[in-house]
This record gives sequence, C-alpha cells and structure tokens, in this order.
Amino acid sequence: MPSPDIPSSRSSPAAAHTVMGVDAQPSPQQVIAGLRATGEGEDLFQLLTPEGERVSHPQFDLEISPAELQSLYRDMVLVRRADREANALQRQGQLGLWVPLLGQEAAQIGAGRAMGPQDMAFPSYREHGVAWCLGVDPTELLGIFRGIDHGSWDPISTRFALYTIVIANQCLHATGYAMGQRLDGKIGDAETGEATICFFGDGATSQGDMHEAFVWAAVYDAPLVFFCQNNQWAISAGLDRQTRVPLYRRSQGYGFPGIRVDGNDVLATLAVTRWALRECRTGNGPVLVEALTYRMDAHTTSDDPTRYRLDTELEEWKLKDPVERVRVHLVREGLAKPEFFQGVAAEADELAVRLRDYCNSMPAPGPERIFSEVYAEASPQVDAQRDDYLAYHASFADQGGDHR
Amino acid sequence: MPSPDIPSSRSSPAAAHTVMGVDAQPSPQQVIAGLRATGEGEDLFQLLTPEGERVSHPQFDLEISPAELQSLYRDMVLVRRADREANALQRQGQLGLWVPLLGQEAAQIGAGRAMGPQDMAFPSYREHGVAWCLGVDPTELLGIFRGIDHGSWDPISTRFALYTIVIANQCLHATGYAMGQRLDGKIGDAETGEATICFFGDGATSQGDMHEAFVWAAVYDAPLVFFCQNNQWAISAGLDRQTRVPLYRRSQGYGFPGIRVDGNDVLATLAVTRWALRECRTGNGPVLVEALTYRMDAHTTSDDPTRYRLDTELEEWKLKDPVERVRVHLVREGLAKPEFFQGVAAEADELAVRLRDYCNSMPAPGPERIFSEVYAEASPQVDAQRDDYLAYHASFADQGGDHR
Amino acid sequence: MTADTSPTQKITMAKGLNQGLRAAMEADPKVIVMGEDVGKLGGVFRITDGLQKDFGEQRVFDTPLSESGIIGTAVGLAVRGYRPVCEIQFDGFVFPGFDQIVSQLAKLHYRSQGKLLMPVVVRIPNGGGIGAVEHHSESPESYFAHTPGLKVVACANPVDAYWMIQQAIACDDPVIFFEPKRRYWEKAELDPTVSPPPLFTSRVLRTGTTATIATYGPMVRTVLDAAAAAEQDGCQLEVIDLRTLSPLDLAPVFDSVRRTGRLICVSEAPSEASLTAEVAARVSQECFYSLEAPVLRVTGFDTPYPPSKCEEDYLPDLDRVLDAVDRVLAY
Amino acid sequence: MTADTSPTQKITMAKGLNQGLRAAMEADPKVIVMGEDVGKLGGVFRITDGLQKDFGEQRVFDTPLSESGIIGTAVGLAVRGYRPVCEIQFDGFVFPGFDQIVSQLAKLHYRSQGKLLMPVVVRIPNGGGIGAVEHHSESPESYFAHTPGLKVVACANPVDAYWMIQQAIACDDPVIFFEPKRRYWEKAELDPTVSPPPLFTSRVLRTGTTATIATYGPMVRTVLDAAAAAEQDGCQLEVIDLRTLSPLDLAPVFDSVRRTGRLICVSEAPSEASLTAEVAARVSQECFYSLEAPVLRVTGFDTPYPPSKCEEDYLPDLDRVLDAVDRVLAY
Ligand SMILES: Cc1ncc(C[n+]2csc(CCOP(=O)(O)OP(=O)(O)O)c2C)c(N)n1
Ligand SMILES: Cc1ncc(C[n+]2csc(CCOP(=O)(O)OP(=O)(O)O)c2C)c(N)n1
Ligand SMILES: [Mg+2]
Ligand SMILES: [Mg+2]
Repeated sequence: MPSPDIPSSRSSPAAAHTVMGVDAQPSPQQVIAGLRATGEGEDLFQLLTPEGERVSHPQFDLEISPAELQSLYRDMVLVRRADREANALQRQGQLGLWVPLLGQEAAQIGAGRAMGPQDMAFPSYREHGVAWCLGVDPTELLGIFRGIDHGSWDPISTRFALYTIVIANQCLHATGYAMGQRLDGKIGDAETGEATICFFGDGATSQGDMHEAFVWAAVYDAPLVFFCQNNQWAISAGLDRQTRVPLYRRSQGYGFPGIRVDGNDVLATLAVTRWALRECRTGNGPVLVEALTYRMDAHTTSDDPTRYRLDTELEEWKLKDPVERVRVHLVREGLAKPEFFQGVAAEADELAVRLRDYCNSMPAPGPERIFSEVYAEASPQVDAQRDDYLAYHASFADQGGDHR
Repeated sequence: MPSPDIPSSRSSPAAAHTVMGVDAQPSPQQVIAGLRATGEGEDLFQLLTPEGERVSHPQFDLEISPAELQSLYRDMVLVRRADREANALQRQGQLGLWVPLLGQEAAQIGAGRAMGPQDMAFPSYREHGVAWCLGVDPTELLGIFRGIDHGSWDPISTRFALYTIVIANQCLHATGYAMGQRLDGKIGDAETGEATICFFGDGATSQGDMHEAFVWAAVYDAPLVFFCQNNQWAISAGLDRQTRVPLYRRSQGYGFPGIRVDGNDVLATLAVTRWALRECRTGNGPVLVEALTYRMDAHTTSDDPTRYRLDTELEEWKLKDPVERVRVHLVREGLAKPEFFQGVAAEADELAVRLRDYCNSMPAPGPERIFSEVYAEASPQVDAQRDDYLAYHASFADQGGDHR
Repeated sequence: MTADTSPTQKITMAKGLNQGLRAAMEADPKVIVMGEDVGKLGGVFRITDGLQKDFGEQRVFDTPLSESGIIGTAVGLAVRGYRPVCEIQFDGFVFPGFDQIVSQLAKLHYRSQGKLLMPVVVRIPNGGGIGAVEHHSESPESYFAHTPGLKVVACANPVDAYWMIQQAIACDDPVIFFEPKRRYWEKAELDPTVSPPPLFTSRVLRTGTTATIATYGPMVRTVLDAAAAAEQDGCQLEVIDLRTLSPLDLAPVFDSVRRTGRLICVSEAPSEASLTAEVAARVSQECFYSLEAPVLRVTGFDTPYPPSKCEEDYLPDLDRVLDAVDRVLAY
Repeated sequence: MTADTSPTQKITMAKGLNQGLRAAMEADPKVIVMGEDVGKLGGVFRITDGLQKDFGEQRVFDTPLSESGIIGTAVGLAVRGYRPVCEIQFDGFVFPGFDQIVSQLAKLHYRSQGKLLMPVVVRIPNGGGIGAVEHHSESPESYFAHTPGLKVVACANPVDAYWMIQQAIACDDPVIFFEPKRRYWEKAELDPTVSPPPLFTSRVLRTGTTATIATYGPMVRTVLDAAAAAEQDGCQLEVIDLRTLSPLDLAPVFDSVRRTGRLICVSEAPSEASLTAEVAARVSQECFYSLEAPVLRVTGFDTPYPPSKCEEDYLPDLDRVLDAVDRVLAY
C-alpha cells in the first residue's frame, strides 16, 4: 500500500509557464488560442506576392529567366485546364469522379519542376500537376476516375508512384524508397545524388503512418522531402481538426528542418523544394516543406462544400490565385507578349479537346481484367475462378449476348 | 507534357541553413550528429542530484517535509523489493514472465504520487510503482505473469487502467478518457479538476498511435499528461532507433509543452508531474513529460541484455540510482534515523514474504475461464462451445480424471 | 386508421439510419457520434445529417483524419461511460483502426472480466456497386466475424436499418455495424410503432421449398430479385437474411435446409476463409443427412476489388444466383 | 557415404529458419532483413542470430518500434528493387501493420497491373502453447488468407522451415510466413542436398485409410502424435500438412477424402470464418458423394486467447483430435 502523506508542491502554474518560455499567466483559452495561431505570418516564405510583385528573400532566391517564368506559367495554365476539363467530363458522366487540383497549381508545379531526372515522387491522389511535370500525360490519369484501372502509368520509368488513396500510406513507401536510395549509395552530391519527394495533405498529417514516416526518415537519414500541401481542408474538416500550430513545425520534434512556403507562389515553392531536394541529395535529409495553399473547388466532384464553408473564404483566396499572379507579373514587367498568352490559351484548348476525345474513346475492360495480375506467380485458385467465370460469361454470349 | 526548360536556383545550401537557424555549413554527418545530441543537458530538470544533494530550480520547487521524504523513500524501497521478489518468483518457475521496473522507481513513484484522488492513469505494462501509488496491491499484478488472468484489479475504482501490452494502444484510450473528462465538465480548477496521465516508453514514441494521441489530445485540449519513461532501451533497440533528438521536444510540433525531468529524481518527477496535472486540470492540457531514466535490469525475464549492451553503461547508471540518492540525502541531512531505515527494510521483507505466499497459493483457473465474460450479453455461439467443452472435459473426470 | 394518423412513413435506408441514430441519442445522453466529416457535412453519405445541429458539437463531432484515433479514443470514452458511435467513412479505411478494434475493443471486456463495458458501435458503409475508386467498395466483414469479442451485424433494408442501429447502440458489447452503401437510397415503409425482432437473429424473408438462399447486407436485394425471377420458372426459393454475422444465428437456416435439402450462400466478399465458408461448413455438418446437394457459394472473387467498370462482373448478380440455383438443383 | 561426408545435420526449426535466411541472403544481395530487435539480439527467438554480424547493418537492421513502418517501408524498398524480409515480433503485433499489408502490400501488384513487384516476406511467429502473456499466442492466419493478393504459408518442421523460407523469399509475390513458435526447438534431420517440394503445395505426411486429417503449422505435430496413438487402436489416419494457406492446395485432401470418406480439419485459431471453415466448405462440396460423415473441425474457441494457464484446454490436443476421430467414425 502506498504511504498516505503526499508532499505538496510550491511550483505555481505561472512559474511553470516560464519553463516553456511563456512569462505571463494567460488564461487557458488564451494559451490555446495563442498556440492555435495558424495564419500566415512572417514565417511564410514568398518570392512573388499575390499582386504579382517580385520580392526577394535574404536566404533563398531564385535566378529566373523570362523564358523560364513563361514555362512555369504555361504548365500551370495547362494543368488547370486539364483539371477543369476532367471536372466537366465527370459532370457529363464520362468519369465517375474527379479530384480537382484547382488552386494548387503553384504548389504542384513548383515542387514538380524542382525535381531532377533522378528523383522519385510518391503522390497522394490530387497531384495531377506533379504528374504533368514528370511526363505522365493527363490522359493517363483518367482511367482511375473512369473506373478502368487503378493507375495506368509506369511508376518506375516515370518516377511517379501510383496514386495512393488510403491517406498517408504513401509516406512510408516514400521513406522506404529513400532508405533504398541511401542503401544504394546514391547520396552525397547535391546535383547528382538522388532524393525522393512525398506528397500529402493537411489531413494526412493526423495519420499514424505520417508520424512513422517522420520517425523512420529521421532515424535512417532518408533523402526524403515531405511535401505537405496544406490546402486548409480535409473534406469538411478545417485545419483546426488536425493541429493547433502550423504544420511545418511538426518536424522540429523529430530533429529535422521544416519550412513553410506560400504554396500559391510557384517561384517560392520551386526555390524551397529545390533547396530541400539538394539537402536530401547531399545527405541532410529528411526535410519537411509545408506549402500553404487553398482547395478552391470541392474535395471531389461528390462533395458539396457549401455545407461547411463560406463563399467569402473562397473569394479571399481568389485574390491569391497562383496562376493569376504570374500572369500579372509577366504582363506588368513586360516579360511576355500577348502572343505568348494566346499561344498558351490555344495549347490549353487543344489539350482539353485531346483529353475529351481520349476519355470518350476509352475502352471498358472485359471481365478478364478482374483476374489479371493478382499475383506475379499465378495462383491456381484465381486461375480456376477466372476460367469458370469466363466460361459462364461466354455462355451468355452463346445464348445471344445478354444476361437474362 | 511539361515544359523542358527548368529555371535554376541561386539559393545555396548554406544560405538555406540560416533559415533553420544554423549559420555555418556543417557536413551532413555533423548536422545529423548535432541533431542527435540526446544526452543530458541543461534541459534536464533536477531537484536532487545523484549524490543526494538538494538543488533548487528557478521555476519549479517543492516544499517537502522530512516525513514526506521518508514516505517517498519507503514507496520506492517497497516497490523495488516487490519487483525483485517477483523477478525471483519467475526464476523459480512461479511466474511465466516478469517485467522488472528496477531503476524506474523514482519516475513511477514521483508520477504516481503526483496524482490526485480524482485523476486516472493508463499504464503500459511496467508501471508496478504507479499501481502501488493507486492502491493496487502488488499481489494483484501477479496473475498476468502467472497466466491466471489478463489483469485482475478494477480499473474504475482504482483509477488504474489495465496493463496494455500492444505498444502505445493505451495512449489513445487515455486521450479518449481525458476527452470524456472535458465533456463531463470536470476541467477548470487546478485542485478539484480532473486529469488523466498516460504512461509509455521511449520505444512507444515511434508508434502511430502515440502520434494520433498527441494530435487528438491537442485538438480537443484534453486534460492529459503524456508521461514518457525514457529508460533508453526498447528491448535491444537504443534510443537512436526511435529518434534523433530528445523525446520531450516532440510536443513542440503539436503546440503543447514538453519538459524533460531527471526520472531518477523522485522530487523533480513529483514536482513536474504535479505541475503538469494541474495544468491539465485547469484546461491547459495536454502536457508531455519525458522522465529520463534507465532500465537497470533486462527487458523482461526472457531477455538477455548482454547481447546488446555493455555492462559499463549499467555501472554508470548505478551511480544515479533513484533510491540510493534519497537514502543518502536522508542520512546526510539527518532527516531519518537508523530505526526508520530498519523499519522500511522490515516492511520490505514482510511484503516479499506476503507476495511469495500469495503467489504460491494462487489457484489455477478452470477451463470455464476460457469462456467467461467474452461478451457482456451472452453469445449463443460461445455458450454452446463452453457447454460442449465442459461436457467433454467432464467425461475425462468420469473416466477417472486424466486425458488419455 | 386514416392516412393522417398513420405512423408509417416511406423512408430510405439513409433516413432510417439517421432517424435511428437520432432516437438513440434522444434516449441516452451518453450516446455520442464521432468520425470524419460527421458534423456539418453530415457524413459523406449524409447519414448523420442534422445531428450536430440538433445535439451540439459536444455530442456529434468531426475528428482528426485518423481511424486508429477514432477507435482508440472511443475505447477511452467508453471507459469513461460514454457510448460512442464511430463512423468509418468507407470500408477500405477501417484498416488503420484494425489494431485498436482487434487488440482492444474486442478484448477489453474479456481482459477485465466484465469490469469494463465496451458499448461502442463502429458503423461501416460496405460493399461495391457504386462505381467508386479503389478502397471504396470492400467487404471486410469476415475479418471482424473471425475476431472473438466483437459482434457483427449487417442491415439490408430501411426498416432494419432504423431498428438495428438503435439496438446496436443499446448493446453493451462492441458492434461492428455494416451498412450496404449501394442500398442507402432504396425505400421502404417504416412503422415505428411495430417492435422489431431481436438484433442477433436472422430472418426468413421469403418462404420456399425448392432451395434455400442465405445472404446478408447488399446481396439481400439481389437475392430477393432472383427469387422473384425464379418464381416465374416455378422455383420457390426460401430467402434468409442473416442480419447477424457474429454470432451467426443459423437455426433458421438449418430448419430451412432440412426442408429444402439445398443451400446457396451469397456474399460480395472474396470467398476464401469467409463468412460464406463458415455458413457452408456449419450447414454441411448440421444438415449432413438432409442435404441433397453440396452447399454452393456465390461470392466475389479472390482478387482485389477490380476497377469499377468491372464490378458488374465481380459482384454476384441475379444471373449468377440463378445459375447457382440451376447447379444446386442439378444434383 | 560415411558419417563425415554426410550433408545431413540435425537442426531445430529455429536453426532451419536461420540457415534458410542465411542461404537466401547469400544467394541474392537484394535480400534484406528488418524488424524489431533482429540485429544484435538476433530477434527475441534468435531466428536472425548472427545475420547482422555476417551481412552488416545495411542488410540486417533493427527498426523503430512501429509495425506499420516496417511493412510500409518494406513496400517502398521493394519498389526500389529490394526483397525485404520483415520480422513481426509476435502474432499479436501484426495488427498495427495490417493496413499496409491489406491496402498496399496485397494490392500494389494488381494496382500497377504487374509493373511493380512486391517480393516481401512477412515472418510471423504464431500460435500458443508457450505460456505467454496476452497478444503473444494468436493465430491470425485466416485474416491474411482472406486477403486477395497475399500468399500465406505455414511451416511445421525444421526441414520445411529451411526450404520454405528460401522459397518464400524467392517468390515475387508478398508472402505471409507463419512460424509455429512453440515448435521452434523441435529437431529434425536436414539434408540440404535433397531438393524440396514446391512452396505452394500441401503434403501427405502419413498415409491411412480410416479418416483424413488436414492441418498446418503448430498442430501438425499434435495431429501426427494423435495418428500414432490412433494406430495402436487400429485406426489408420491419413495426415496432410496443408503448408500453403493461400492459395490452398486441396487436391491431395480431395484425393484422400475420396478414399477415406472422412475429414477432420484442425487448427488452433478460432473457428468462425476461418481457414478450417474454408477447407470444410470446399471438401464438403468437392467430395459430396464421397463423404460418409460431415467434415469435423477441431479448433480454438471463439473467444479471445485465454490466460495461459488455460491454454492446455484452449488448444486442440491429442485427446480432442482423437475424440473427433471417434465422432467422425460414429457416422
Ligand atoms: C485512411 C483514410 N481515411 C479516410 C479517407 C477518406 N478521405 C479521402 S480524402 C480525405 C481528406 C484528405 O484531406 P487532406 O489530407 O488534407 O488532402 P486533400 O484531400 O485536402 O488534398 C478523406 C478523409 C481515406 N482516403 N483514407
Ligand atoms: C505493437 C507492439 N510491437 C511489439 C511489441 C513487443 N515489445 C514489447 S515491449 C517492446 C519494447 C518497448 O519499449 P519501450 O516503449 O521503450 O518500453 P520499455 O519496455 O522500455 O518500458 C517491444 C518491442 C509490442 N508489445 N507491441
Ligand atoms: Mg487538405
Ligand atoms: Mg524503453
């Protein structure tokens, strides 16, 4: 039995606070509200303001030619157009679902364009812009959403892993892959070394797998950039359902750097991601990048955001549109002629037509697809089920085609 | 297809480091070695040195009477003795397994004694000292390790949840329970409010559940003290398999305070845990406490630590023994007479005898125990299996007792 | 009784669940609803629509995106005396919470020998047929049925949905509650004054003499349609909705098979080591002398759920059920 | 051949696994071993003893304490071209990794339509009988057998252990590899020059005419003992070690039952929706006209694993097997 007399403490809560670097004695509400201050602050790294003004930054900067700026602009316009077209295709019944990237073009193009030809990416399911940068044609994304496949591109040759729907699962795959890069001795040089980049959302940060990825990547010094697109919503859950403090701070507790960048600023995102990848390639990984952005459309075409967020929020974010600010910058600084914009617009139209044509002509898979590639080494069980079913299926064709 | 021309970056790794508050350009090895500095430092809060010297601390202090000191000493001696006796019982075949607490007495008694009669504890499986503080008699722990039950005490009336073996699972239970305390309106007053304390090891910090508990507790402002006994080993895995940096820093990334205390210093642990519980009761939870201590014995009686750690490490930690430093302090400061020590020693002997006697006389459960309390509302399936088996079992008795 | 005063209303299964949840929350202040997007959004299927508005953010709350967290905190809330109803958004997302379900939720009552109750309901919309992307069409019920300590039920129509969710919430054991998502919008007449059968019982939905079909969840509708079609061929199928998957209530199935001599068991789930195997094994044993043909199983295939354009072929349908009837009668 | 040059050695199952792992690592530099305490300690059962010393910390490494991490990073390492062999310390601790196994490891080959290989072996010591505390005596194999995309095997003796682990590692599919922990210290003669049967095949261990018993893993020894005892009563039992649990290789069982007319299926696992149900269901169907008695199952009960002092009663033993033989012969 324990002794009954319990010594008493002289330490006051106020004194205690000082230990944490808080001198005053705020109310609980104040403390937590303070901790919860997740808005943009001086910690948000920017190179191009929402007004299209180029700003510099003491630590990071980017030397960028007009042609390069134009090409970033072009990428963003084209992926946005592909996204809008796919969204329309869903509305017209050509796709079962679409997951819009609208508003996240700068985060994705900035990150994707930062990658070298030796780096590997592990996306979530909204990274159509990253796919674009890695040469995965937008048409190749359609199969998933039309119910034809679970991802058709080659993850090895494109260096773009398949979309991963179970939230945060891919973060551990990326960690393992990056551990493999290190095991293979591919770390060391900022240019020629290899690195991995992993994409996930703000909601994903609450999953156990995210944490385990942080732990493992830190323990094994994995050359891995954790790239969080904080678009402020996980379906209807706002950021306050996942965290009190800005997400980029998470990495501190694991002993690796975290940095927050304006995810609607393609230049800042490019600069930071490039830096982060170089850090990883030289062996200083992992690194966390939080790209602050906004999901301007619904979560998916099945979602109805009017049920949980105000239009005014969207209106505010429209002022920070990632594509528009580059256009304004190009125009205002005279870095691109009207013909350039016309050219990009025409390209976008062509892309949209190509996407639509492709989508409408996609063949539906036959029943044999169910049994295809379940295993690398055939399973008699699956083979028997396939043979039975295909024979059964053929019997209808013999009878004149249709099921009764 | 993406545009081929990729702009180049001017940001150097060195410049980049400054963003993280690192000015120089250390080598990757240096960076990571720096991050990995997990030893004791000025951040280790202490009130009683290993030499038994009472030190003060600017923020925390503890007013403690000689009687109180004596009672803390007594608790530690008694739980250590119970632990050693149980260990011996395992060696003698009376228990299938024992999980020693040796070396962690101060962490557990300090934390357990900090609890108020309204607080709830969720242990892992090594918290025999916390059990003691909550009035769970050491005899009640034996059933688990003798294979008689999975925990025999009443978790509600003792406020000591059952031992949880799947690492970190209990951290979410504690979070849910603490959310319930808040839902019940039991938060507000530092003395009368309710709080929960959750125990886990250094290894547990790598589990997804640990993270999810941090996320949830932060999001719901749960009155929960996360109490990590960092005994530096997870079976054979040293701390570097779980983290680069001291574990108390983890909480920073979630927006709640973390503090590291000398877990071999019962006074410091008591003071810090008491402060943390008060914080939680007033609504400032959660709080993370890392108690730096050392597993002085094997992981369990099945383990052989000679395979993975050096004796010298143990020798070093013997100098920091949590019980010895209190004894030295009591003696040196003249706070306890020889009779006190003799009394405690006699009590310990009695406890050991009581434990042994109890253990040797524990009845083995009959086969009906298999089917007992599988469900609160009986399941015909389990009932039928029970009836069948008991009838079958009885048939042997009819035949003269033994199975063939 | 005039139309005005009739308590009967025509409702969808979604509405049945919603009203059942509402009734349970009204009946017991300890009932709370938690999960991803269950608050303002009312869940992606709108099953919890309006509950947060009416019962407040303390009793109906959106959670962080973490299923282990959902189950694990529900366990802790249950220790505290609450009766949490957890929503798992889709079948494929229950797995991050599987450890807490199997290691804790299922075991705490046993571990504590009854000192702790675990009255937690885990609602899982399951099954395919809605043209969804990967992980949104799984049928994981056998995993839970294979886990001692859990009870597992599956509703198949709006009336059962309304009652079963209330009964599950009232049950002091953890209940994994499957909702056939592709049937959410099917309608039926609910008369809330008629009292329901006990939760852990199966039900004969249609009597017949030619053969018996046992099924549950989303396949009940399919099988009933098949039975209607078979009747035109002069074949009288007895249809049993299992409703409770663990413990199984097979007495009505045994009774039926003793009369019909033939059983087909239907489920969308892959067949290996599944509930249909259990039913087939038990019936083959219990009705050994009555069976005139082996028990046949009509199930999903032992493959991952295919891209949705293939799901018509993957999912058992009226034709596959009738084909099995032909085969079982051929013995 | 003289004793000196005989390649035969008497080894325990633990040693068989250890040597098999060693051989696989020597054969292919892409094979890596990862898990909790597999390095210096050699695993809590010493299965990986000495491997880190001989193959280095790059190929044999201790991991953080996180099973989802173990499986999830193994998936990523497989994408990178490695062949990870993951150790899960005890059966009860596989559940935190269940999501990665079911949602990713099992599905990536299918998802990518063969563009990604997942040659990952997940080693799990399973079953009871060692007097352990909770969560250390589980038999979770049916969960995995019910999961399309996985292959599941169980070794039952030192010789199979030696070969099967190598075959599993060489297999391009994910293999869940069960090791009957209470048989780790049983010995047998291994002749490494005799080539083994293919991995995904079951084996008749003892021929007989009275009845057939199919089993796997830890129960194989028990059943062989029962068969030896039964022989003294003049009863010739045919014993089949299933070895592969998914896909099942039931042809030898069908053959046998067509001769004996009787089958008993034995496993420690709870019975509901389990592998024994699958075997019973398939045999009842395939051998409908040959069966002279229903297939009987001898299994663990549908309860959580009890405190270990009860495990003798929980686990099927020689007597329960012989009792089932009596019962199956009584038909
Ligand atoms: C494990 C799991 N749980 C739930 C879901 C359902 N779900 C799909 S997307 C989503 C929100 C994800 O939010 P976030 O991580 O912020 O990414 P975003 O969609 O905003 O890009 C949820 C809950 C899922 N896919 N996986
Ligand atoms: C999920 C899970 N994985 C593995 C184990 C096996 N195991 C038991 S204790 C232990 C180490 C725990 O280390 P730590 O958290 O530091 O606690 P300590 O034992 O040092 O008190 C391990 C790996 C387990 N119990 N649960
Ligand atoms: Mg988001
Ligand atoms: Mg430890």
